[in-house]
Amino acid sequence: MAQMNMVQALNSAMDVMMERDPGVVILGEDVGYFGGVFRCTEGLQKKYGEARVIDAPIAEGGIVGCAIGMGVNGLRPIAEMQFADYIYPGFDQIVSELARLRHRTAGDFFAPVTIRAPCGGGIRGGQTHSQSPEGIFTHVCGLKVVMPSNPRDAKGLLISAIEDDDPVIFFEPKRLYHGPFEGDPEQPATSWAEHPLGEVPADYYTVPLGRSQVVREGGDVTVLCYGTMVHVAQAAARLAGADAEIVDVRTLAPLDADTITASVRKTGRCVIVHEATRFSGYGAELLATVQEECFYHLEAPVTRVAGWDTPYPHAFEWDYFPGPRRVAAAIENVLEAA
Amino acid sequence: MAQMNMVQALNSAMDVMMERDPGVVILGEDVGYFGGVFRCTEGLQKKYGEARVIDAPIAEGGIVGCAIGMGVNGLRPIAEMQFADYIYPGFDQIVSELARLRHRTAGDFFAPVTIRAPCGGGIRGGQTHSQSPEGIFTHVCGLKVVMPSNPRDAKGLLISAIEDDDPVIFFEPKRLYHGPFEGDPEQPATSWAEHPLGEVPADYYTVPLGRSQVVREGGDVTVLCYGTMVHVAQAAARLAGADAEIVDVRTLAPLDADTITASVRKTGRCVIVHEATRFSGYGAELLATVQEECFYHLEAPVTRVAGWDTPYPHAFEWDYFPGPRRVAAAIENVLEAA
Amino acid sequence: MTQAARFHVPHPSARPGEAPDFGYLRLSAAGAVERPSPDARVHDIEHLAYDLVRVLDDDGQAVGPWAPSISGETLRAGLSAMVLTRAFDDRLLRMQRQGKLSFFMQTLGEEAVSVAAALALQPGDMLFPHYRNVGLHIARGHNPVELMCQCLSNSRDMCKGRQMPIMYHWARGNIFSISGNLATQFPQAVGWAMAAAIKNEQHIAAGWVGEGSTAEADFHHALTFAAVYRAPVVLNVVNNQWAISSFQGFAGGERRPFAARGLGYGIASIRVDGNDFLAVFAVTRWAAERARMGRGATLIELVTYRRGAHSTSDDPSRYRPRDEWKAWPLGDPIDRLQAHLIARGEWNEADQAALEADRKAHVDACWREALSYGSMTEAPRLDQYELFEDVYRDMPRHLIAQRDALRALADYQPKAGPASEG
Amino acid sequence: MTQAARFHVPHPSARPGEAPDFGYLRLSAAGAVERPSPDARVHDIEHLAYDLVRVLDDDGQAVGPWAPSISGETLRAGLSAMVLTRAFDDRLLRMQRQGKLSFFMQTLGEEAVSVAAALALQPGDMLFPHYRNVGLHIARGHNPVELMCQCLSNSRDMCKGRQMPIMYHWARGNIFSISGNLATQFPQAVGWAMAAAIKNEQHIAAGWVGEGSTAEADFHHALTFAAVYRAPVVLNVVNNQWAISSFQGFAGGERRPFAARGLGYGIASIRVDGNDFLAVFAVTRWAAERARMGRGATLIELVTYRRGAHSTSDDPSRYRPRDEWKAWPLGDPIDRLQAHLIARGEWNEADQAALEADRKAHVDACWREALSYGSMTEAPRLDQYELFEDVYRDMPRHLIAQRDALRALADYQPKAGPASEG
Ligand SMILES: Cc1ncc(C[n+]2csc(CCOP(=O)(O)OP(=O)(O)O)c2C)c(N)n1
Ligand SMILES: Cc1ncc(C[n+]2csc(CCOP(=O)(O)OP(=O)(O)O)c2C)c(N)n1
Ligand SMILES: [Mg+2]
Ligand SMILES: [Mg+2]
Repeated sequence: MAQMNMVQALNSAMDVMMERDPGVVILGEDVGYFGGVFRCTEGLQKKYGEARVIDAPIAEGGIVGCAIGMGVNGLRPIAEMQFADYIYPGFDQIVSELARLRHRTAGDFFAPVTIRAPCGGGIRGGQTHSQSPEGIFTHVCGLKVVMPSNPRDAKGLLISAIEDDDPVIFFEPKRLYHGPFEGDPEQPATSWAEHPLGEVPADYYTVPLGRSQVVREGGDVTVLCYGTMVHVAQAAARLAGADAEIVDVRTLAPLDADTITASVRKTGRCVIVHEATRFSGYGAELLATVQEECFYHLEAPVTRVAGWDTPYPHAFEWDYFPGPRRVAAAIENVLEAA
Repeated sequence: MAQMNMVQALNSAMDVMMERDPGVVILGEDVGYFGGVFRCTEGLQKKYGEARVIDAPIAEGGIVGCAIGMGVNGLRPIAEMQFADYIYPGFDQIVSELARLRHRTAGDFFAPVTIRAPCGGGIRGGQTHSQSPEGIFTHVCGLKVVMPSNPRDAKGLLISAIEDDDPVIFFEPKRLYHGPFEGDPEQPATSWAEHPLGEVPADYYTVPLGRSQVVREGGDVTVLCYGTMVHVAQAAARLAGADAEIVDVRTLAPLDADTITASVRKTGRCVIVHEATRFSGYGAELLATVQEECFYHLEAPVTRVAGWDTPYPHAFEWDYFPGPRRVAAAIENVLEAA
Repeated sequence: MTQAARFHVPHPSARPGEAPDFGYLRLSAAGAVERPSPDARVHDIEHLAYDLVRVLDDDGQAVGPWAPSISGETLRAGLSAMVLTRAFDDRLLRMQRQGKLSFFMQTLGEEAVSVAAALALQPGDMLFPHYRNVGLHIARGHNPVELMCQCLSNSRDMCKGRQMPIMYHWARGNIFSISGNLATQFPQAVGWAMAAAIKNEQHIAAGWVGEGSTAEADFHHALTFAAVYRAPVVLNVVNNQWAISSFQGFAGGERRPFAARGLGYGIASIRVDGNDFLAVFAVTRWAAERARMGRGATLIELVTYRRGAHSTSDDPSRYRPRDEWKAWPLGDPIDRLQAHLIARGEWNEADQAALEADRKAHVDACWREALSYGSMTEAPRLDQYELFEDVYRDMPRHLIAQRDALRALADYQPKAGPASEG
Repeated sequence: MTQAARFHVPHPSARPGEAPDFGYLRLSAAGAVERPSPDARVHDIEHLAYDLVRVLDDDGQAVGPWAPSISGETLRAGLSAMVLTRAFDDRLLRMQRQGKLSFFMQTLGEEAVSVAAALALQPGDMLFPHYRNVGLHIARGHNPVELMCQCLSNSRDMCKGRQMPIMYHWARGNIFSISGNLATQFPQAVGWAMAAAIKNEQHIAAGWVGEGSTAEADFHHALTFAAVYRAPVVLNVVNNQWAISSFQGFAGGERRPFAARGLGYGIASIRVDGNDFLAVFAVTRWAAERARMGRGATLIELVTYRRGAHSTSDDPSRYRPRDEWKAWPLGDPIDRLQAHLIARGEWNEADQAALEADRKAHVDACWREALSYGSMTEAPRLDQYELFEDVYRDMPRHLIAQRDALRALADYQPKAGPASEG
């Protein structure tokens, strides 16, 4: 077992898969010689050559379009978007092509493309380096959408994504690249080196897509969260003094409704947390699922805590970020209700 | 009062606004000489000239990008997407630019662009002429999202959209262009000519953005819907024999939560209907809002009826379409619950 | 409101009621354009983007350096495929008018664009067509019955009823699926070609878009990526002068041929008479050879004319002279190849009549067979629950639940209404 | 795994540890390129996309037909603005290193690109910059204090703390807002210009993108729309050789200059020495004149070199020779303009020293003033509830509720934790 941060874990996932499968290629801006602006592909071009770790023109639409063609020709491309905020120029290729190719050809063609995109804020990135657009992609049938919250899951999920024959949008909470983050910027930064989930097998293993994970068992309230918010939720539960059951959703689509509903049926209360804007976001789907499937178990309204419905600000990101105090207040509210 | 179908009503809205405000221009594929593939801009180029009703290259991203520049330079552009399914190449300009320009410049710049896009199925259009992508846009803060269900609202809302200083995505349910449609393709087509909501003032008037409309009062259950589904819901209520209160949401963002919650608080039951795919769609937000604000009034789980989570099929569109039987079954279920 | 002075608006050369005028086309005489070696430097062959490669002269002779050495057999195969394409086109158009098909798009007049290219490429080369390339299928031997079944959305529809008519694909025949969203296939073709190069395989890719679609982002993406990685791909722009109601000037074709776009990227670019079977064949061969030898992509502009309506939903008489096509200076691809075969002494009018009758009869037989597999509305039909398949490789829980809900709905008896309604 | 044979991968001329090599640049001698009339037909001036317009020779003389008639006063204003731009750049870089700014991007070495263009255009012309164009602001007289306040996200930040440093705008000065998403401003500039033409107003627009950003869709959109409507716009590509770690070959610049992209659309295209103040001035004037007279857009490629890191988050020594810039053959824009003024007899070394000292002192004073308005972390700060403003013109109900919720949170006392945590 090696100790890895999330960047290293992702790098290791790609390394392992490139070693095992000559069809795995990487494509993206600055991913080759340089190793990526977040260094996730460091060393891979040197190891696997310029024809497999490919520096690309700055054109996300072209990157996705070419990746689809490569996938159709038998490769397993991993396309890196430099920031999730820059995925939109590739949106048409993702939504109109990648997501629906298998369906429209009745299975005769498909493209097993994985799109990696660093998401989320807390790095003073302002409106164009902080977004969490997962809720836009979870609405697109045919896509799988994943967001890990720790190095061990990140590697195992990324390997699963690469091996999956369906397209996967793989969001990486960049605030977690180098350490867990409980949402308080005043606290000293912690690193994955001391964290049990920073213990990552050096070899091949998978964490299956489509399975959520209960990261803390509890009886009072279920907190549904993913990515950075998994850590924030833990801090919030402590702040609120609540015996919370915390579920790391991990695969956002298709959703592991069983794990979620089992938990809410047990606790009778639920708080949903994400960093993305609230209105019409993915949290609404989680809430809807919980409401539909656990209505008769609910003792209080299911509550969402999310980014405000504004662009992600630069200066006031800690007022924007749904931090532990905001989540704790919601937990307390839900616990006090009726 | 003239009798108009929805195409004529939209045409009239643009005509009225072009007459009143020389800054109003129209830009889109085939909108000029030809008058648009759905004929919504027919006659306008002849009347207002080629510099105000502008045939555009087939590049939705370019159309939106140029419209933003025009808006910044004091015009009020109306950009037509030929089908809502083809809005995605313009997605980056809409999400990253149009939606956030006012915020990122603290109000110093803005672009009052209206984007019209025919949406929805029921016309044998298959996966690329049938989509209802409203749920993707309602998640983008800074945008207003509108979908009318009848000619009178269509004209009044479009005039409001054009006059609005914020960007508006204006979805037009193309299945309603020529007549109301209750969801049964076997029934003879009806026309707006005999419908009270086909009576449309010839002159300027507005229907305000941000206000939903109770189109049928009832005490048993609230049905939240918009676009084509407003008519389907009425047929469904009859089928189910339910005294349903039917709310035409009309403006999807920002949402008129007051009207909706008032109704659900009264009826205690709620069915949400849309044609878009269900998972992570706009219906989830409606459901979340209702659950959060009416929890203690709910007597049964709020239920969604929506397009299946598959691409819109060509041959089996009536199996796909959330028609009156499917909605009626949901209404009955909700009435029987608890 | 007067026309603003500095706002230029392109105008087609003729509108309804006016006399057709193709004077804007830059034509070269047959045989007049030189043929460089396929490994020529782009710099040395820029003129090819402005000239018009033509092989067949007015007498049906193949002239000049581009005249390919091509067997009579291949020519007859090409002629046959073009005739079949046209018979197919004609039949399905009529069937759409009779309500058998929900929609159709013709290829009329553009047969050489597809058929000649298909014959010039190798069967293992991967084709990324747009919707007016059915000739690729026919030339590669895709059974018309299968194409018709797609158009009928019947029990044998390769798309299982999921796509509108004409959105064919053929995995075994190496022809990719057609998308509703314009131009998306262009960078996909480049990516396929890049993959072939990465895997050190010899096959190349070819893609097609209409001239109107060159305005889309994906045209630019394709050219950029093809240029940067020198991808072995042939990128075709079918300039049929119209994009629904918009003439080619609205895509930026007023001042430069579309072929010229390639030059700025350093991509070899050729403009060719798209109604000249031999010229299309020769230019495609040249481009394929160039790609196979590692010299990268070629952008080919095929100058042709969309003779029919845009689609069965369109009425072109609203925006262009009703018989504009009669003034088209580059003739008809079938007539011209026929004239050539006759000039070669390998064909005569009787052969042509026999071929046309035979292909028509074949189409009729295919149509009858296709109908026997049902249609969108008549049995045998596909199982409607198929629509839940292939969203993912394995059906996830929520789709199983939705499929079951649709099943259950069949038995639902509404409280207050007839079971049949809705 | 060996490199596939037909998969071409661009390589920069030198990597870390190797000797810099700019041999790939096609240079023209100063004064060597002819200057056509601004209403020349594109067809007749294609060479301008391949040549390199240069005015200043090695002796600081302005030579050749592009040498503009320009007053000593304007030149000194340009020199002063460039010196101020550099002093500003240097100061803010150091302040970022000291933690006063969260982020910064330098303009070092690219001052002429912005300053000469700003002086060549009219104040009413609308500018759509990219992030390395701060010289536009400085040349137009935007108070550096305001720019600094933006970078500090302080109480006077024009963006109200919403944008990262350097994302300036200046509505009164007709300079548009900078976006994080590359190239989006390019079609916006075209749309602005179209609107000017539609309204029959005489002002034109100008836009800038980096050469790496030309691969984005919006570059193509801008050129297409500019060509179709002959929009009065000047479209600038700043080719500073690098896009973060990717050299210009990855945007397709290996075989053709970026200026050549314009030709395929029929747009006048010129390649110019971006470090030659006079050449940039002359070419911009030419393009603006062309636009104003209704001849449409010009694409200008400005050949320059990104001397600094991409941003304060970047370390260029990982991907290029550490002192590659020293081998840059086109010199430094400030040195060259200074030499010219000296050669004209209107300047001397003492003047230069005085100017530099003065501009540096000015920057110091501005910085002190800016700091007095606070910073991201130090008072005076903006009101954090401002973040809910300007999402819409009028704040909708749900945002009022969210703002109030944030307000209420200030008083929240967690059950089990210190009120201050989180
Ligand atoms: C992204 C997108 N935008 C718009 C359309 C609508 N549309 C379908 S065909 C067409 C015209 C295409 O013209 P061209 O590329 O010249 O091909 P042609 O029909 O002439 O063969 C348009 C605008 C579409 N299918 N996709
Ligand atoms: C749509 C988008 N994709 C990627 C990025 C990340 N990014 C920021 S700057 C940059 C390089 C741009 O290079 P160039 O256009 O040459 O400008 P330069 O930095 O050299 O001035 C990249 C890839 C972005 N900002 N936007
Ligand atoms: Mg066309
Ligand atoms: Mg650059």
